[in-house]
Amino acid sequence: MTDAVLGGTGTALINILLLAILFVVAIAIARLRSLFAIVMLSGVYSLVSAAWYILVDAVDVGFTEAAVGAGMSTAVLLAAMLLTARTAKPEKPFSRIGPFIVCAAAGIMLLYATIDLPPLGDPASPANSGVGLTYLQVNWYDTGVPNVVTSVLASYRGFDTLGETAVVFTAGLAVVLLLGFGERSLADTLRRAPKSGTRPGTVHKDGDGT
Amino acid sequence: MILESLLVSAPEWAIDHAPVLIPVVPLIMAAMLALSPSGRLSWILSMVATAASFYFALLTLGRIQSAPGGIIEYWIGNWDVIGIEFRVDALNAMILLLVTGMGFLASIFAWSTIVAEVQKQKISLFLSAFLLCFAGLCGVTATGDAFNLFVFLEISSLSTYVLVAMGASRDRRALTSAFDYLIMGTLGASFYIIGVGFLYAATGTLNMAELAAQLPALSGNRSVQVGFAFIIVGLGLKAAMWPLHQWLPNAYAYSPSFVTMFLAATATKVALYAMIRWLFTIFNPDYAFEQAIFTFILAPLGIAAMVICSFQAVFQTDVRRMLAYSSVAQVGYMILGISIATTAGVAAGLLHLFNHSLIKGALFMAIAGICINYKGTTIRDFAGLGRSAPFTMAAFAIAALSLIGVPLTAGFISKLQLGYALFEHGWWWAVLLVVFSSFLAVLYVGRILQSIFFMPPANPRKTRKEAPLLLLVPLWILALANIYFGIDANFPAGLARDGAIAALGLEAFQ
Amino acid sequence: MTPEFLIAAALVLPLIIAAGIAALGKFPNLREGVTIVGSFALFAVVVQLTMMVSAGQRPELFIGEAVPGLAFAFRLEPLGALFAVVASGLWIVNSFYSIGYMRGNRERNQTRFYICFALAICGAMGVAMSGNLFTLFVFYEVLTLSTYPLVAHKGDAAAQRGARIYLLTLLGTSIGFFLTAVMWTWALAGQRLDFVDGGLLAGVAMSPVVASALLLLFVFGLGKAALMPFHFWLPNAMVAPTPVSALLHAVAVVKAGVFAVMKISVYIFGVDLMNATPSADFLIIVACVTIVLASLIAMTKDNLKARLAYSTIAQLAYVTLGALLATQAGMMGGSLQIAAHAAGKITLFMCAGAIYVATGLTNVSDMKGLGRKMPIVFIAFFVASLSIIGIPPLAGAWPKYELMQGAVDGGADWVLAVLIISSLLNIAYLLPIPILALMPLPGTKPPKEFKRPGGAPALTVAAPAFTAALCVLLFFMITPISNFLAPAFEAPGTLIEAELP
Amino acid sequence: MKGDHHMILRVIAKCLIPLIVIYAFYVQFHGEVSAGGAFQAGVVLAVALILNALVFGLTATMRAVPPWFTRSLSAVGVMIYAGVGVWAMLKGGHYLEYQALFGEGPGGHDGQHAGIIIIEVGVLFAVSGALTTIFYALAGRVAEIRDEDW
Repeated sequence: MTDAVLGGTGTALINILLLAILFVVAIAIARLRSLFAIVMLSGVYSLVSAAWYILVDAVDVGFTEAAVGAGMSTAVLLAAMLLTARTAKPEKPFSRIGPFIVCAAAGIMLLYATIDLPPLGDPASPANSGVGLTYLQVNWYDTGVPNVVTSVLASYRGFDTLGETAVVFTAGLAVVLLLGFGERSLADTLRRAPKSGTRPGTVHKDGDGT
Repeated sequence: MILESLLVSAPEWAIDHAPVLIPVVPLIMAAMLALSPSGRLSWILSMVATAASFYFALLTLGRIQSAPGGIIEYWIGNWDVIGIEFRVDALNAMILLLVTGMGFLASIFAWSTIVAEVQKQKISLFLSAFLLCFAGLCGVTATGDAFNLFVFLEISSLSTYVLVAMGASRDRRALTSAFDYLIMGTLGASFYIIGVGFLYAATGTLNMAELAAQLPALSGNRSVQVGFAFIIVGLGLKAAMWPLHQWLPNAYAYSPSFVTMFLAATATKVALYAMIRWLFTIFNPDYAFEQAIFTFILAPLGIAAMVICSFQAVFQTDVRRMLAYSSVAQVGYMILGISIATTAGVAAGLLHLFNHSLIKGALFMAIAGICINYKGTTIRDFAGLGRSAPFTMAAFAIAALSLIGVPLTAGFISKLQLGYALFEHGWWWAVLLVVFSSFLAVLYVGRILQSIFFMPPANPRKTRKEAPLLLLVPLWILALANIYFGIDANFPAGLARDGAIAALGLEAFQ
Repeated sequence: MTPEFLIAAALVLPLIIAAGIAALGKFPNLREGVTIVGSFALFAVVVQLTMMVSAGQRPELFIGEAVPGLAFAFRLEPLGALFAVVASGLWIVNSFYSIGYMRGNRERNQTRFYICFALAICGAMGVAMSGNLFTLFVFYEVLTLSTYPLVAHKGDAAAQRGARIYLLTLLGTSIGFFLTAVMWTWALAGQRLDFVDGGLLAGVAMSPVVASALLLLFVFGLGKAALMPFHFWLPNAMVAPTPVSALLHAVAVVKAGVFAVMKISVYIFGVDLMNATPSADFLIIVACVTIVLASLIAMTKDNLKARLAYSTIAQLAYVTLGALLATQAGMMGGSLQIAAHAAGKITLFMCAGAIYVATGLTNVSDMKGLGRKMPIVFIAFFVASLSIIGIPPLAGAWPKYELMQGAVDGGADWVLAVLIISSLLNIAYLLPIPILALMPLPGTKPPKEFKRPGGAPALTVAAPAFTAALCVLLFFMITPISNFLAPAFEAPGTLIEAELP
Repeated sequence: MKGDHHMILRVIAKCLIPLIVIYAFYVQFHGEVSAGGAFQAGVVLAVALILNALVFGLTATMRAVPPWFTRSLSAVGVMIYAGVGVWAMLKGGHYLEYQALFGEGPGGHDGQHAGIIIIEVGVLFAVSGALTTIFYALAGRVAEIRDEDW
């Protein structure tokens, strides 16, 4: 990493610190048995990585990571945790040898690949001089949108975004298909304790939505 | 020919936009189905969507064939060069036709098995998931952009996981197998995207054609090599390439019978297509490291799949599991064909891909027909069904013979072509292994057929219970296609040859 | 009628017959009528085609290509014509016989039986007329699959086991070896599979090792030829009803195997290449071992059909032997054996079937003295035995003579001894049966009464009598037959080129 | 339940939720200029709803925003997005060619702006709908979460 881009040893130290935190949290997640702690730690992981993304000038990614990873995922994971036990079963020793080997191999390959990667932020690197540069050059004329990220996401590569929207939709669909609509328990709750002012009838009607 | 008359009669917009409409129509329809009030309406709409995709795939193919060696480039959003491209040549036109055709047949027969296996209020959403999966597969096949491929791969994978898990109402093990599949599939997708990331870092583009143009200069680049490895492993997972196939037998055995049929006929084929695209079009097989991979990694893996999984299939008691192992073995044939990297070899692999789709589609469709009326899919449960459901089982038998590679069936032609290609390449020992694996196929298919036609029923059934007509029609279409393409294989073989030429980037010669 | 039409008719007629049988399954008399009329029609077509061949024509039919290079092509030449005449002619006889046998035995699923029979004949016709290896292979497998239900006809455990062995052996050898050999040939011959006069591979440069391996693949891949060690399906298939055994042994199946060996050695390898191929000598030894061993085993079998089955293995190894000797006389002998053995063996099997229908007996040792009650059957048996042994004036004499000639020409004098030993063994295992039946030793217990009132049905007696007469007739027709066959073994380019229209 | 010992939580939440929603819309519509966009906005919107559910109870939330609505919202979002593409196609452009929406030549930006805003609305719908649906489905499986369970 060139100092010219990241601006001095201070930033480098913060970089190292953040990555170290990430590493420790990841190890802790792998070692822990309590699901609640794991969920919380994964929230921490997301938050730290969001901070790190911002540090490497990927503000959009950082924002998304904070919203989805730290916010949404944690909430959903907590909700999912309620449906199951609170601790993971202890695993047999050596049952993780296979995954470990896969991880190690993938890690070694990643390290090997980084040898030939261009330095971060290198203006001459292919990623910055290829189609990325073109976007910066033609964006204003083409779209009139000041934020290039938005015009790339929504216009130049809008089809990808359509696909990702479909992915999110699929995820919702998948959960509904597997777990039901969540309306049955609502109906149950209403039936068990009909408070004043509730209108169970509407809920039942709504519940038959499909 | 039919294609030409279709082209003439089609409106201009349909011809122009055909490539992109293939995935978009089912995608929109999938969203609409989530709002549909009745399951039956959803079913009809899903048929309309798949039929439309099939129509557009035919148009695309017609456009490709009317200009030999032609490529359709469709820039989405009309952003030339900097946007996302749909790029269809002879190779993916063939796969598109296959996927949409099988999807259409699957959606026809869907109704009769879904009502039996899926809760009533979930039918619409189930079909919506099916259409998403279908759209995803079409998108993977049609796109010319490495990242866009990933997006569509995710759409199809996510919906596949839930479709597999929907078998839980019949057998709870569907849930664990779907979870296994999810883990493996996500791993595959992550590997793929890591690989694409490296390539982007090295080239600065995501467009496949542009990648192909830039990569030759970068063949010694380590991140390109690692990216290549990650992509192939990721796609290999999706394609159930041995030994990355562990998810497949359970997923096939426990998912709803409709899903098994659709997946067996399309999903692994599309992943294999993507692999061919990467191996040949984007990376050039002339690279030294790729040559070595072909000979020393792909070919042994293909052979291992062929032999080992055929062996495993022989010892299965559940018919669906047996056929699932057989699928892995058949993927081995295709990979073996691909690994010799000659036009004949790739064409043989593609032809086998096409035929195998017809074969497995018919087999699993017949099994679905059995699942409607009879419980259980072990070989013992199939005893005597030749008398109880003669039409279903006759079609099953035709497809089973095609799986073995009996003459006058489609499977024979593709195995013969594969053998030719191997002999031409000088790999006579591989032919012996292909033949040995075929013999194993005789054994395991023979076990099922004998049980069906020559064993007394396990518990005598008084009434004849044929599968419903809605199922029999597409089933027999597939069975007859197996015979027809075994006698006159010019159409699929022509597609496969053109596809191989397109994949290898040779000038089209006709 | 054009030759194309005739060939198409020969292939399609059995299918039409099968369809007719299926449609008329409810009316047995009509159904059998279709079989009989159809078999005569087929025979007429084949005879007409044969006349064309004997006039020097080579009727051809090109249907189309499955994929480029894999053509469904048919071309009739003398060898194929001979096989076609034998198969279609004996189908007539066998049809009459089947009617008597199946009805006399009150077999079930008769409609399926006749349909599969017709399909098997279709396969045999395709094998006989095939114009390239691909077509040959396709119809070879059609024959395998269509005869599987016939072998499994009874449906009990033994029949299923026999049928399974039958199917696995034939499919296994054909897919394992034959198909490999076909693909290899395609690669060697420059993407061609046609049967060419003088041999497709004749001009191809290849090492003796490759040629040897290819020949081994072909000969063992044609599992129907029942060369040891791939002979065991044949005795196991004797669980089938007798008309099926006749079909297997005499009409189509084993015949198709040895015919294919002959055809491949003549039209794919060619005489010169065969002589230059080292493994041919090894295969000659295998054939000789098969001849002697199978005869010896036949002597130990008390079950009549088992004995006849081993006899077939031995006798049809003659054809393979003739093909492998690769001399004109040897090949001629092998080809003649196809016809001669067909007439003889079908007689023997039909006699065995007649005995079974009448008395239910299957063992040789129970048949002593039975000839007094069934004289025609046993006289026919006697005549056919003599023919198989090779005693003039019966058909079996010529092939043995020609084979001996061929062995001497080919410099394999020791084969003479094998042939003589084989004949002696034939005498030992065949002749005692009719002789002891017709002239039982004093003190033999008189045979049991007929199981079926009235003895064997008339059709099951008339058919073997007819074929026994055929054995005699063939002896005297040897000149036209060998003249007819001769062009097949002539050197290429001389005779045939000249006579082509 | 013995008294409301989540008083502080409820009061703060009551203040926060509208702010979160407003922030979501800010992110949504300011995405053209600064970081963020419809994806993030959708998530934030869903989070607001989830916070509501956690603090005021799932039943109340479901009554306010019923599950059928969130589910349909997500489907409608996808349809809006894909529909813009079809609209462009009907106008004679390529799929998703915003330039063609109003038939502008190169350099004209109305189509781009309109197209981007509409598809962002689609994304917002799809993401917030899908995420809320997921939460409903998960949380709806069990009865109301009691304090002791945490």
